[in-house]
Amino acid sequence: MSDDTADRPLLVILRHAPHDGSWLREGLDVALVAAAFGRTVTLLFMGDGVEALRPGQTAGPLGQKGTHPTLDMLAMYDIEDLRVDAISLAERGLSTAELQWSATPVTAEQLPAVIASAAPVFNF
Amino acid sequence: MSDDTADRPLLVILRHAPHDGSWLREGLDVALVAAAFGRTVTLLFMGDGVEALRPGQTAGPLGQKGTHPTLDMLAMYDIEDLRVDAISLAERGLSTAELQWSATPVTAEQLPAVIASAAPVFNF
Amino acid sequence: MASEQGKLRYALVVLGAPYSQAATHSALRFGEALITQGHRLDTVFFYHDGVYNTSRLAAPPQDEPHLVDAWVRLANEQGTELLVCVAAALRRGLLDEREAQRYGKPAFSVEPPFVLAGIGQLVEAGITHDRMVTFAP
Amino acid sequence: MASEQGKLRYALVVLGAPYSQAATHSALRFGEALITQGHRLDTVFFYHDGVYNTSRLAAPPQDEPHLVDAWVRLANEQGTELLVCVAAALRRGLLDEREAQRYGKPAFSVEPPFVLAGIGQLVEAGITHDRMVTFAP
Amino acid sequence: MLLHLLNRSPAGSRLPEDVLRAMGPDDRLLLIESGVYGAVSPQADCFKTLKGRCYALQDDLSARGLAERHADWIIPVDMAGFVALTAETQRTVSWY
Amino acid sequence: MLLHLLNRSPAGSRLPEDVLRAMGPDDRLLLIESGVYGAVSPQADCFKTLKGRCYALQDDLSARGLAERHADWIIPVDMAGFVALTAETQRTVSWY
Repeated sequence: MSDDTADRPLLVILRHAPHDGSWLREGLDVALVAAAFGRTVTLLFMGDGVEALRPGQTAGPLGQKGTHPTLDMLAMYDIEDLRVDAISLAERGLSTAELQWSATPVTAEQLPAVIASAAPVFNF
Repeated sequence: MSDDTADRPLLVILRHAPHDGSWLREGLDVALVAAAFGRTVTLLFMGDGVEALRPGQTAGPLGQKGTHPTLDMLAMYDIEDLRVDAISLAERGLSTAELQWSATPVTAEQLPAVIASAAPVFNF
Repeated sequence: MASEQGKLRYALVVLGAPYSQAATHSALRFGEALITQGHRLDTVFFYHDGVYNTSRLAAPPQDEPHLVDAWVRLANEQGTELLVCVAAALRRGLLDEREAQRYGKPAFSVEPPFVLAGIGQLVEAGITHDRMVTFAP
Repeated sequence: MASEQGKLRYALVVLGAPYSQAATHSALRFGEALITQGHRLDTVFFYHDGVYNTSRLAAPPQDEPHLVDAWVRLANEQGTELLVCVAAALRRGLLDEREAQRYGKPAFSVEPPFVLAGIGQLVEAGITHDRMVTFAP
Repeated sequence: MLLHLLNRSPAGSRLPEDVLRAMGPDDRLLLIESGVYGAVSPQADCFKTLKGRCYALQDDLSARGLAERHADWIIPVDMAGFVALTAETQRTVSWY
Repeated sequence: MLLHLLNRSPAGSRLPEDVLRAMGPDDRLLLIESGVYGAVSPQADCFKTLKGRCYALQDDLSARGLAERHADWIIPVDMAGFVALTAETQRTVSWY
């Protein structure tokens, strides 16, 4: 095991938009499984991934499940540390106030530390 | 058949870089087959696709074929109308003079007509 | 030659893998809609990662759409030809019974109504149909 | 706990399909190089479109690298475990003999040394190996 | 007159610039899949020159929570409208 | 200290901006696959702040005709160098 992995939160970075194929769901699945194994999990929404937190999404056409039901399950899995890249939000005209789940904004100055302090890091 | 397809050149737009998976080769294959069927073919290199024309490329690691041998075959298939988006070239610090095959630069003003005058249009 | 008011013959080109990308969903919805609008879906050509749409072995969870079956249904209802680029398919492990024999493979993954085809048939689809619409990853 | 000077145990994660993307080529080269450098390649985990690397039916042209075989060679030489995410695989038509029976499929596409595995094994690989390197499309 | 399809968000990709350059003065643009993020301010600004001929697929807007969020000069179309756009134009070019 | 891998060209993608923001002051960046186009001027300019810790994979440069074209402050590494970078840093994060 890496020197200090056990003491750190496991980080899943989500950078793909909902309904954009299976990336977002496959990333969330890693987070849920890690949490079920008892790991402390941090989710970082970045790039198009911040769109996952936008309210009012629905299931996709042809009966594709959206990712909102999965996000609703996070608390049940004790995944409570949601972070969102502030610049990605601003670029998309979004503010933390309007997000459907509460997520802590991360400034550009804080971002490297969020990533460096976690292990392992999965980037989807 | 579309009203006037028979009188127009078939256009293949190539927007993917060499060695970036199979896009460039699969696009070129469409051009070669169309030419073998006797169609007049125009190739338009755009976006990262302009990198296909950069000199000095080699086969990829693990014995992947590069696309230069295929580009060398174009003349044999009577594919002689090579166009390259001037802005895509400039963004990558390339000039037409240094390209390994001669291609006609297309200005932003000319670009829509190149696309509108062709049929069918394949965009890879 | 079809008039723009009339019934148009469509070819769809699918370049994206199912489940991984949105291309398949969009193509299926568009295919259904054009039929509803009175046009004809004559041909679907699967190229690049689109060939992954054609595996008879796909086993999606029951609460998700079965995209391969959706193509089969469309073909059965409309007589749409479902063409799979053979060059793109073989290297990706998509082959029919005949190609499996030719390459000494112990099984095959593509069966009718999906038919292996050459790139020439993609070019032809672009030339002979009234409209060609591409759905990509 | 391994020192940084010592022999490290690596896990690779492959998220890209073979042929369509460069991820597989990079992962194979990196796998070979880390072994040459004296480290160990313990685990490769195939997820997302990476599961397409594992089809025993792939039939690439003879003048191109056979990427599935390259993984098999690596596993045989190094004892590397080749884990295929079962959830990602089933919907994409990648299943072993047991899953084929379970889902009533007439054939299977994944065989040893590729082994179907759960996402838990990806998480575990990230925790228990000294290094995890991801190759993506 | 051509119809152009775009399935990438302007926030993540430089592709929209290439598409705009490729479009003729009467050509139409339809945003689909993740492309519909380009229908929402501030990202929509890059398409402003296309006012009156810039469309977005209704289903894809709704699934992404954008049904009432898109710029007012973007024209939402349903699947039937998508088909009509391909029928009314001579050819469709897909950008991805 | 982390190693970041990037496989996208700055000319086509906005991803490099996100990667730069994610990197700590000692972190290293290795350009691989189409990412190596970012090693060549003018695209390399966006990585200039990483001078001394910005690498590009030699094999991928060569295959693309860039072996002698990259900016002089970009450090080419072979596959053994790639492995060494992953060994010398604590973790590797892949951006794509």
